[in-house]
Amino acid sequence: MDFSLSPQDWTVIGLSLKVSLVAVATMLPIAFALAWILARWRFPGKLLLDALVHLPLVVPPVVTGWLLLLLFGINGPIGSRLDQWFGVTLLFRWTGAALAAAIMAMPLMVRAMRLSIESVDLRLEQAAQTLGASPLRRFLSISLPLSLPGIFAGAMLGFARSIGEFGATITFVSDIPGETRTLPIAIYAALQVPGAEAAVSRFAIISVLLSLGALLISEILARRATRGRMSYVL
Amino acid sequence: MDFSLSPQDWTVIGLSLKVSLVAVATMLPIAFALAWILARWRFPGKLLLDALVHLPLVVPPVVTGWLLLLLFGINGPIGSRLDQWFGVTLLFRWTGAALAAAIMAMPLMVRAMRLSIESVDLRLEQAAQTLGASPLRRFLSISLPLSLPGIFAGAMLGFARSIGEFGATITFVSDIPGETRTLPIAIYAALQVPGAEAAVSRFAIISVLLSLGALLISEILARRATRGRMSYVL
Amino acid sequence: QERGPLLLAAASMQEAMTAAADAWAARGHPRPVLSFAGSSALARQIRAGAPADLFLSADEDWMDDVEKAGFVMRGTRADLAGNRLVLVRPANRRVSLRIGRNMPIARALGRGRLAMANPDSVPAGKYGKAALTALGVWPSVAGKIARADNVRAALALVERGATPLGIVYATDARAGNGVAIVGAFPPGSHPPIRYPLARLTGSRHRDAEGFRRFLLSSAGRAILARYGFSAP
Amino acid sequence: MSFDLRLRRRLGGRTIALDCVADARLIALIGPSGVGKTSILNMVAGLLRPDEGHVRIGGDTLFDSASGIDRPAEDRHAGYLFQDLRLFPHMRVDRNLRYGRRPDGALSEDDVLAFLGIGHLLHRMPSTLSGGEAQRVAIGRALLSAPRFLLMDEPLSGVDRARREEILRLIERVRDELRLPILYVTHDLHEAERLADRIVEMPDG
Amino acid sequence: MSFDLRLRRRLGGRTIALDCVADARLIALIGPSGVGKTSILNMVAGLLRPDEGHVRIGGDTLFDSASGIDRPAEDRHAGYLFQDLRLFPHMRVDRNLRYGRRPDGALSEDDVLAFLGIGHLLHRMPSTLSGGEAQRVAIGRALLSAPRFLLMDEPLSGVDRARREEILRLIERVRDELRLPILYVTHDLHEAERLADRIVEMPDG
Ligand SMILES: Nc1ncnc2c1ncn2[C@@H]1O[C@H](COP(=O)(O)OP(=O)(O)OP(=O)(O)O)[C@@H](O)[C@H]1O
Ligand SMILES: Nc1ncnc2c1ncn2[C@@H]1O[C@H](COP(=O)(O)OP(=O)(O)OP(=O)(O)O)[C@@H](O)[C@H]1O
Ligand code: MOO
Ligand SMILES: [Mg+2]
Ligand SMILES: [Mg+2]
Repeated sequence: MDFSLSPQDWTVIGLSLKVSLVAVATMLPIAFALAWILARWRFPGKLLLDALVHLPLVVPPVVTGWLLLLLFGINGPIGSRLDQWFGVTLLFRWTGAALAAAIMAMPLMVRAMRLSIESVDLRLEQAAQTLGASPLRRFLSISLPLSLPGIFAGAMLGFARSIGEFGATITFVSDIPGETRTLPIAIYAALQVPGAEAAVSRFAIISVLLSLGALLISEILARRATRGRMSYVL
Repeated sequence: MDFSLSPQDWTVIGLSLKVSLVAVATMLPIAFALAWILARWRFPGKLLLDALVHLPLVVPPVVTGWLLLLLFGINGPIGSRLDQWFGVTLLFRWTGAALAAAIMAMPLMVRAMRLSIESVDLRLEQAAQTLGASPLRRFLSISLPLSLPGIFAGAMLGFARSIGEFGATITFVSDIPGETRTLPIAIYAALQVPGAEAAVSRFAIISVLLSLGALLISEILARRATRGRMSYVL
Repeated sequence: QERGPLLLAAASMQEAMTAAADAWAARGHPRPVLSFAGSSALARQIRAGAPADLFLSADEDWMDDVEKAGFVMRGTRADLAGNRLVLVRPANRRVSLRIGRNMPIARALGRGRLAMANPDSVPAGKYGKAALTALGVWPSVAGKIARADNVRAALALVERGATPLGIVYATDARAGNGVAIVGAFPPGSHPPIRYPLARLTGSRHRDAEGFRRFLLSSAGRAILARYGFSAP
Repeated sequence: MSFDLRLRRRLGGRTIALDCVADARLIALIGPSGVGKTSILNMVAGLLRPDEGHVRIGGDTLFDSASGIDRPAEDRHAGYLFQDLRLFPHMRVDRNLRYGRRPDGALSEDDVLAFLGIGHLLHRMPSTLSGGEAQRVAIGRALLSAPRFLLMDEPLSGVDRARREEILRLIERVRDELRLPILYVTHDLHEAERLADRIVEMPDG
Repeated sequence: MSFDLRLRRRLGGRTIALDCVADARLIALIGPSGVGKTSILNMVAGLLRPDEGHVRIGGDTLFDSASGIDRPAEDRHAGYLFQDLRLFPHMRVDRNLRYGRRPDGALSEDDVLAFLGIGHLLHRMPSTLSGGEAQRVAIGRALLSAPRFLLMDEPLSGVDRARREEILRLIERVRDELRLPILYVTHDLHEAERLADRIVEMPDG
């Protein structure tokens, strides 16, 4: 297989990275907030919120893209306001691709974080409280670091999902070389041509390598963050 | 919106449920074994296995479907043997759809379970060991029940993902009414017909309702399974 | 009740083939089983040994590919239908543009984009690019394309007002509720659009050949015409 | 009155109650296992809400069901040594010790480290500590939080004889020099008699 | 020889070692906090691998680095009361108690429940137990596992005076009637003197 990459290929890779990183970075705090609410709060509409968070997982990506188009399109309820007030449009922009990737990654990120938050021992937060720690400090010094495994897992899942996101992206922001042509979109285009298996494989391998790198980084970070904590006298 | 369902609609719903349930049920033990290995074992190729597990998340679904086609096609390395030895083919069969759904759900299931397994306190397993419990009994009575939150979360994520799976399914087993036409594929078909927004919305809402049901069940089971365990003196 | 032969057909043929299958069943034959997906996916499934009887492709390249791989039964390949390429706009937006050489399409687009299927890979996009090139306007719009993964997605972009113009098949624009046709591309501006039909070597169904002939008969072609397809 | 406690709370089918007004520097709370000693400390600390009653310590009203006062735990400035220690598993010993430190702490860190004999453990993670080491670190954390009063739940359990004496002397110093009111749970009558100027026996309810 | 222990293990920069051959029914292990008492019990139980040495109890060789014997913990039939208890958090008290029960148990369940005073707790989850209640349940779980010998890490910590006496009597019965070898960690010299026929003081290394 020929592995020399053209300048266009590099553009695709760079764009994929940019879109995925921005998607994960933006979604991280939102997903954590959602995970926190779902893990800790009790309120009437909770199951509904939970369902809403899962929505992008359940509904086929193309439909999600189509809903994004309805909401964020020029005439959509959000898109028209973004345009009027800020002169911003997400349509056909890499920011739109990042939005689509973030939405698709959300359920995975929330679930992983929620699992970790739920396994934090509340008695430790009580101890911090008697030591005078404000809710914010308790959060930053106890809950947040103790849920790091879930945060790393969530970020990793979200990044992998973003790198692989296709259906919602192409439906929402189409395939604009240099702007929204991410790896999966390039792969799909190659799949439409008979005999382009080599190009497909090349891009697929690049996707895998990118995620392998992310996996490696997240594992290292997670190990560093939890080092010592679990070393029982074995 | 007209919500009366035709017999074909019911077939689609029943098939989607069958495919998703079989996918989750089959993948559950496999995913748990993988999660266990990734959480507990240490071996040279571990990161590679980890990457392999994430693969279906990273690679666009259509590529996964294509790889399944290569592997399980009549001339594929697995498909040809299945055919020779058992006279079984997955092509164009609901079993193939279930396979595709299971593969796509795998990374989500493994990650959730792994998070839970990693948070099981090893000292409890040691205690069980001194009480004479064999590895199997330790697993069944300690590790397994203590990782139930992750198992439920994983099953739920997997089910939701299966209900929404489209790209790999249509690429691998196509769209055969009554055999492989699941909800997302029916949605896709409806999207091809001008002005079928009503049908699309109807199917999308059904998908959401199915997952809402699954969510409800998994939350109830999870709550029942962990009841009492977390009730610190608050 | 017996299952009919299995027809793999391009997604854009969904309505027409459903009607044709119904008509064939009405003549007392077992109803054919229809499977719709993108032509590329279907061609790959055939090459993987999928047990199907007939293949109706939206794209000659993919039929060539399947034929070269030896999956087409000799002497059964024939063009079933043709189609035309049209320029569409959102129904609620006026565009004054006449299709012709050096038409001011770039100006009509303004800051907007032209929605079409991927001009490098998807058939509808390839035809569209050929037509725009023949009319001498491709260079002026090449940087303004919104490439969709199939014709329907391009149509959806126009329907939603995301782009002021789009290129789709006449059959897509016909019933699309949110779009209006600006004009049709002259037939000479692009290679003829053909939908080849063939029986596959793995076909065992005794009714497959009958259904194939029915589709190619005048009764079959009449059904296709009802859905906007032209003669090949 | 350094202590004015009147607490009542139903918990799992039984009622836990305490009535105690005393101008004592150190009250020892004794009573059979399960009678509710830890629950009383939790109520005083603000971690368990009494069904009714009040908590006044050193003239400060921390809780009063009648007037609706309920100061959150973080504003009560309790130095609470938990029966189950609750060291933060993700922080080294030094960060655990410093977690509650306020600028107006009357006890010097060096003093506390020396008395408790934990100076050599500062860079260890809690999971590597022995039982008695963890116990002493937890005592240190409570003392270093510049508390207004102390809640100590069996502070000497797991501590060896030699250390025991030093820790007792440290507690006496806190009681006498810093004059911090102390609520002290123990099962050891000797300990109670040595330290307390008031022993409250919680009756088996 | 009921006990023939020779253990050596490096742990976090120090060496933990014990040499002890004795035909005692109950050995009390005493020594300052952090000296390695819990680590010794873990080595005898098979949870911590000695760097070298051997473990023979009642004639059974459980570990011998020279001949490569290392019986897994589940085959050593230790009745181990952990310093940190380790009750199974997802099982009610009764399931915790029955977890290690073997058909050849010499102690009757009723006896143990009565002596420990935990009959009323059978349907509770461990997280709702008080400190002393949890301690007694953990003792019960170790006793009911039909052990060949007992490892008890500060069994009376957190137990109130009244129960203390009963539990001490129960341990004496186990020692005298069932003749189970017992390795007993405590900080209380009285306890050690009352129970042990051999007191081993681990020196501060
Ligand atoms: N969630 C609960 N459900 C039922 N009973 C509970 C619950 N929480 C606590 N209890 C009971 O409340 C009583 C008081 O517990 P507490 O921990 O205050 O006892 P204690 O006096 O500190 O005992 P110890 O000396 O053993 O530590 C105990 O009998 C305990 O079992
Ligand atoms: N992972 C580790 N890293 C460094 N030191 C460790 C580790 N695990 C245990 N230790 C040290 O080993 C020593 C022995 O611990 P052990 O728990 O056996 O003590 P102990 O005699 O039972 O003490 P106590 O009476 O306080 O329970 C302690 O100093 C402890 O801090
Ligand atoms: O689905 Mo097609 O192959 O663009 O008609
Ligand atoms: Mg208590
Ligand atoms: Mg110890």
